[in-house]
Amino acid sequence: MPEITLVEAVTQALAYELQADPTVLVYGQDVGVNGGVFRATDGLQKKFGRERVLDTPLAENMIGGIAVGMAAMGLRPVAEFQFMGFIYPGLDHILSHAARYRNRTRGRLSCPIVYRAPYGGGIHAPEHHSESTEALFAHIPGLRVVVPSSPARAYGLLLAAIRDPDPVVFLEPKRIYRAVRQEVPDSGEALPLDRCFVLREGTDVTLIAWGASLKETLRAADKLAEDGIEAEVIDPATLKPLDIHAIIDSLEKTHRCVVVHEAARFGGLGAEIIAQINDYAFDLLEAPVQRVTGYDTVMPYYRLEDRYLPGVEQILAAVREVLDYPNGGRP
Amino acid sequence: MPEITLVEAVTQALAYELQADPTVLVYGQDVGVNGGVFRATDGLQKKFGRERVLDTPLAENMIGGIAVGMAAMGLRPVAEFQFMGFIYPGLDHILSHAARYRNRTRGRLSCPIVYRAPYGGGIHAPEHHSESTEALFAHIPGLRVVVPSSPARAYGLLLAAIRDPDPVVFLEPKRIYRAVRQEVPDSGEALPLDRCFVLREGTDVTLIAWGASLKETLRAADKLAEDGIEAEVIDPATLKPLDIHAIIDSLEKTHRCVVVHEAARFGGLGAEIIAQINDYAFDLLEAPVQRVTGYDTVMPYYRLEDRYLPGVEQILAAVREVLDYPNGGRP
Amino acid sequence: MHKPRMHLLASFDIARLQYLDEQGRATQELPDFATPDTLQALYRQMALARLVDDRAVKLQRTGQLGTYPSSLGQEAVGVGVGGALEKDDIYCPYYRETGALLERGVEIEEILAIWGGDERGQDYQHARLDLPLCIPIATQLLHATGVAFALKYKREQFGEPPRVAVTCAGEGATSRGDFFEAMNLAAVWRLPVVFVINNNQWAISVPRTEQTASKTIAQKAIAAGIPGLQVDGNDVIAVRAAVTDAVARARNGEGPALIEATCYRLCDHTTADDAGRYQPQDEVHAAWQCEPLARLGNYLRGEDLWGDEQEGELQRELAEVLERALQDFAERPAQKNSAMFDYLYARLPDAFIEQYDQLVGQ
Amino acid sequence: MHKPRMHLLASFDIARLQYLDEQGRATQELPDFATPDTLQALYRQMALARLVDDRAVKLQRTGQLGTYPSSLGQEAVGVGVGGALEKDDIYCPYYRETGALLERGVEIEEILAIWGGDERGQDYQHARLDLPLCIPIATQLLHATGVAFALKYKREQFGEPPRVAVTCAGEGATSRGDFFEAMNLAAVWRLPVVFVINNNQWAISVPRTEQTASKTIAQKAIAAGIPGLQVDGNDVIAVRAAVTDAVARARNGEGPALIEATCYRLCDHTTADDAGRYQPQDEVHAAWQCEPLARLGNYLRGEDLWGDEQEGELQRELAEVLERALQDFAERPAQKNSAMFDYLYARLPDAFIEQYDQLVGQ
Ligand SMILES: Cc1ncc(C[n+]2csc(CCOP(=O)(O)OP(=O)(O)O)c2C)c(N)n1
Ligand SMILES: Cc1ncc(C[n+]2csc(CCOP(=O)(O)OP(=O)(O)O)c2C)c(N)n1
Ligand SMILES: [Mg+2]
Ligand SMILES: [Mg+2]
Repeated sequence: MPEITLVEAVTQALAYELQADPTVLVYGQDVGVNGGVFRATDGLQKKFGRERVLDTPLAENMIGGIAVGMAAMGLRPVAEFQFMGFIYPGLDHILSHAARYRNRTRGRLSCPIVYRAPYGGGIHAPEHHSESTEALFAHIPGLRVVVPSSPARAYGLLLAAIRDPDPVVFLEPKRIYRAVRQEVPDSGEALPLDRCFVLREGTDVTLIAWGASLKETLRAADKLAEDGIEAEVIDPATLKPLDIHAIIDSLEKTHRCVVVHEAARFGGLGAEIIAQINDYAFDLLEAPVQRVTGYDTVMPYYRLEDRYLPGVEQILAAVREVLDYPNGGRP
Repeated sequence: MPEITLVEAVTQALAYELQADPTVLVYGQDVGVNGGVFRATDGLQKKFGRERVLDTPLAENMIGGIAVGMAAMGLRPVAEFQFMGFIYPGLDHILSHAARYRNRTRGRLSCPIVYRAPYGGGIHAPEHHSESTEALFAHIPGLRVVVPSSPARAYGLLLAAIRDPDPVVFLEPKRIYRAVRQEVPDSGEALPLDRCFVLREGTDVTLIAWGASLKETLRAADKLAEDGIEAEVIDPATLKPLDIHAIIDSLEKTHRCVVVHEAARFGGLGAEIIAQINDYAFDLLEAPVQRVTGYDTVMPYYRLEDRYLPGVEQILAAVREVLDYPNGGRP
Repeated sequence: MHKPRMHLLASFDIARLQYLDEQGRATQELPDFATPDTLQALYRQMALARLVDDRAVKLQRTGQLGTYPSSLGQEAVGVGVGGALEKDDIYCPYYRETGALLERGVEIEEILAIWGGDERGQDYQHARLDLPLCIPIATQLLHATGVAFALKYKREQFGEPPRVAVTCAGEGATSRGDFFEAMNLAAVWRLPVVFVINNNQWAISVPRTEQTASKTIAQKAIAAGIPGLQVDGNDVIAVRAAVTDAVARARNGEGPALIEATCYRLCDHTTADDAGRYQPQDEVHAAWQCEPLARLGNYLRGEDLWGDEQEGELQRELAEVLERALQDFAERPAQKNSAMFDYLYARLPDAFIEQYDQLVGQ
Repeated sequence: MHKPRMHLLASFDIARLQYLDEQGRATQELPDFATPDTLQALYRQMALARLVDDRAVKLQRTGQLGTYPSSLGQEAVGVGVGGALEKDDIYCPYYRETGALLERGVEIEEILAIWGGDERGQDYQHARLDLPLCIPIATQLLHATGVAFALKYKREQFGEPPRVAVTCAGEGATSRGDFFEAMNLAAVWRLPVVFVINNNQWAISVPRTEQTASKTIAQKAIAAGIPGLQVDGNDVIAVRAAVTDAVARARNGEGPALIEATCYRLCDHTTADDAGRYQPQDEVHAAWQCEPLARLGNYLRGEDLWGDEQEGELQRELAEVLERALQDFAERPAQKNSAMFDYLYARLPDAFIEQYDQLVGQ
């Protein structure tokens, strides 16, 4: 079996579900003939026809809105926003309608939609092409927000997202679209949409990260291991609903935690994770949770983007903070 | 001096600044002839003319976008979204442009804009008229987010917002638009945009709330006082930038904290406040911070809205939790 | 600059359709559907809509309803449009839709429930696939376009019979991008959707002339390259005829169309509004001379198809219908607190069970 | 249904303007501004734009620039538009704007800096009030409308001289609501703004026919009730003439206009794209026969206003200009880390000082 990249796993999942379920369709800007600007839909139009894989005119509000009508009539649209930086005009329909249709009609109509978008920085792209605003979507009641971080998880989670009876915002970390290759059997097996993935077991500190930041986080864990520090690395993957209990389980062992994300810090999901740790594991913590995040600035043009993105060194520094925290400092 | 309501204080501030600064203008749906659906702009068009107080066609994306061009040319537009539930089509321009123009042009052009919107539930309005999504805006780098909770603060903060050289999202808690009357001298004196207001001093527990929720929070503090529990009540008012140090100062006294907000819990600003308490005051806390918030559901149609909004009883229960928390439970 | 020579690329005409003039006289031969029975039925439905509106406003005044948007004076648009669809077509309403909803079989008590703060009203017991009332202006136009896509898709992929989506919005909605994005996509994809604009001359306090500088709303169709037509929206026959025709074309694979129905909002915007602040009284007075119920009534009376006796009977019948509905509305048991979560997701994620329990325990 | 009688409400014509045909022959008397000097200057600017584009693509290939959007084949649009403004007018560009920016006095090294990942390029040292390049499609059209409002406001309130905002977007942008919202408001408020659409037939891989079903882009103006004109966008004289005329009318208080300039994208969408995957080669080949630089060159040569010698001299001069700019670009010192915060707010709020210190300490 050939090894595939994360973006190829996305294609594979789309192809599987287009094949398996005739109500599934894929649309967006340049997803058809061109196969998507990142090639995530490469070959799909040829295989499934122009009726099921459609190029749209250029209007994100439209892309967000038509899905509601399609889905209410029983289709399962998978809509692509070309970059997360262009999803905002679509937010109104996602928030005001897709996320609310089932609730509004007391279950009469529903919106099994997947809104896909490549997200995150680090590919030296122009302005607006490096957004990480998952927190905006995760705050919206009725939505699910999913971020895969490996080819296998991209495949399994995207299948689950398409099959889910409710709307899912599926954010693909484009910096690692082609970072690793993995064997991903085209089995059609979905992964659960409400469980964390423990990517590495450890007893000394819990590192939580998702998407492309896992690259640096896992690298930091490797470095820590060289010093005899065993980090547990958790990928929540489904940011909403968040499987906090897997995180608490880990804290039972480690008592120390660092959250890493590329998004701006203020109001980022790191905050929610810390708040839930506060809710459920206050007594477990031996040091304040550290956040290693993007700054509360606009993602800079690409010459400075590496200074913006959380790096291995910063993660290591944060781990040192939590490990060195003076014990029992509480009053 | 007559006593005025919060919404009248908004009008008074707008009138003051329209008078004082000829670059200030007010626009939005129904703000002119009709004086706004809540009368926040009552009489302004008559006084300042159709050139400075303008009714727009019905398009929130447009309302968000034109402000950028106006402000870049040196005007100070104050744009009204009729309800916060209709601000989302304007989010793209607020996030992608207003909040970034200064940064994008290295200071060459800037966006001194105020985006006003009535917000929050509790007035038995139709769907979409009761939104509290301040967290979406507070996550956006480059913005300020302000919520007044009294006539005097509405006046002083709105003046500050209009004079601020950067974009401000100014959310007016419509449930208390007419809840209290206060003498508010039309002095033109602004309040700082980065300081908490301590509304009540206390030593036993810190209650943090903003906007309309302060009504229940202050009432809860009164009840607690009857039982000899002295709550300190803090109104952050400028949710971003957040004056965390005033909160920490309070925790130095109280060691216990409850955050109250109407918005959905997951990813709400309660989380950020807890995260910053974790950052700066880990050792001060004697109990996990409690959140009393809206549920992670869509704000229900009005028959159930009182069940959705945080009430006095829930705040009292949360205070009891933090007060009764077993001391020194840390491992 | 001297005037340069230009090459003509394209020309467009915008026309208006009317069958009954302001006095209720036929201005041309009526369409085939305009049998006495149908016209009487249209009259009945408009009268019902007016009655429901009137009562709903009163219920609001006495605290039994929340904000309510009356459609007084605009009954011909709602009833004319609603009646132009086949049962299996899909209607995608905005919020000022009492006439159309009644035509579609939505129950009066469902309409009252919606405005009475109870989501269950949106769970139409008939018209199961029609979209719910839509509050954010113009957004339903894109939903309708998505619906039309689904209908076409299901026809092509699964051999389902041809169906059409019809949607309505106010003229204020035409200032929003959604309107153009919807028409544009529908045109490119040749979707079976009909866009109807209820041009009642006002968007809350903003008059038509401050909403747009275009001479007509119908001409906005030219931007998308689709047919645009204006109809006299106080003439239910014209509305019904134009929409029926556009629906037939859409069903036949000929693509979308835009219909502007001109009328006048003879009421406050909603019960939360006071139109006296901005509507010129002489304009309102003039508009009353054109209103749709009297117009059709005059025609029917002129043709001896209606008289005082029938009117009396009708009013008695409608009053009964309304009272029954009011009773049903009053007797609805309250929703449980848990309803907030019960329909949020198909299955409540574990992460929210704690909140659910807290809510239910309240 | 038998065909009903309709009443004609309005008629609209859409015309096209051209001065030079594909062979560079004048099809009518040229406008007054078309003196030999001006035409040679236009030729020079188009040649410069092409040269900069060409080099920028190469710089990207060698890792010295990020993604770059060439305007190969579209020089007449950029140069024709950019040159039609007065110095104090405000230009509101999209991203494919090398020609227009050069006309406006933006430095080559500023353009390179922008695409080279350095915000300082947007801090134009001339054209200080022109808007920055705009990446989110169509959004600049609303900014331009706001700019036009400000210009009108300042004229009326402060007696400033009449100025005009001009903005440009691709034909793909006309599918977005922003486009219509901007035109509609500009029309209602009679704002001095000119909307130019660079219709290069492609929006990345989506051809014009799948973008919209309207026969022309120009006719979309009818939706807003403003004048719409198509010009031959490979004819820099026509572009310059049409925009100049519209600008003059706007300055004169006659309101906004829409101009569609038809041309062809003779290059990949950006350096990140491979147009070979979707552009038909015969179409590209045919488009090369219409390209704007050769067209004006042919005209000038036909009129004995240009020859090989001048061409050689021009190329030498432009090469020098370019080399100087490249040197300036290469020699720019890097921005400090702190730049991320330095321009975020006018004064950095205390709440972010800790992050700032952390960043600077990195
Ligand atoms: C997106 C949005 N913005 C604002 C509102 C508030 N609002 C409700 S109705 C209305 C006017 C609508 O006018 P029009 O489209 O002409 O419809 P009409 O009410 O006249 O039938 C406004 C501004 C809203 N519901 N949605
Ligand atoms: C809002 C938005 N959506 C998507 C993109 C990605 N994108 C960049 S250019 C482009 C095509 C634009 O086509 P057109 O408007 O015709 O301009 P052209 O590039 O042809 O000059 C797209 C889809 C974007 N920049 N902004
Ligand atoms: Mg209206
Ligand atoms: Mg194009």
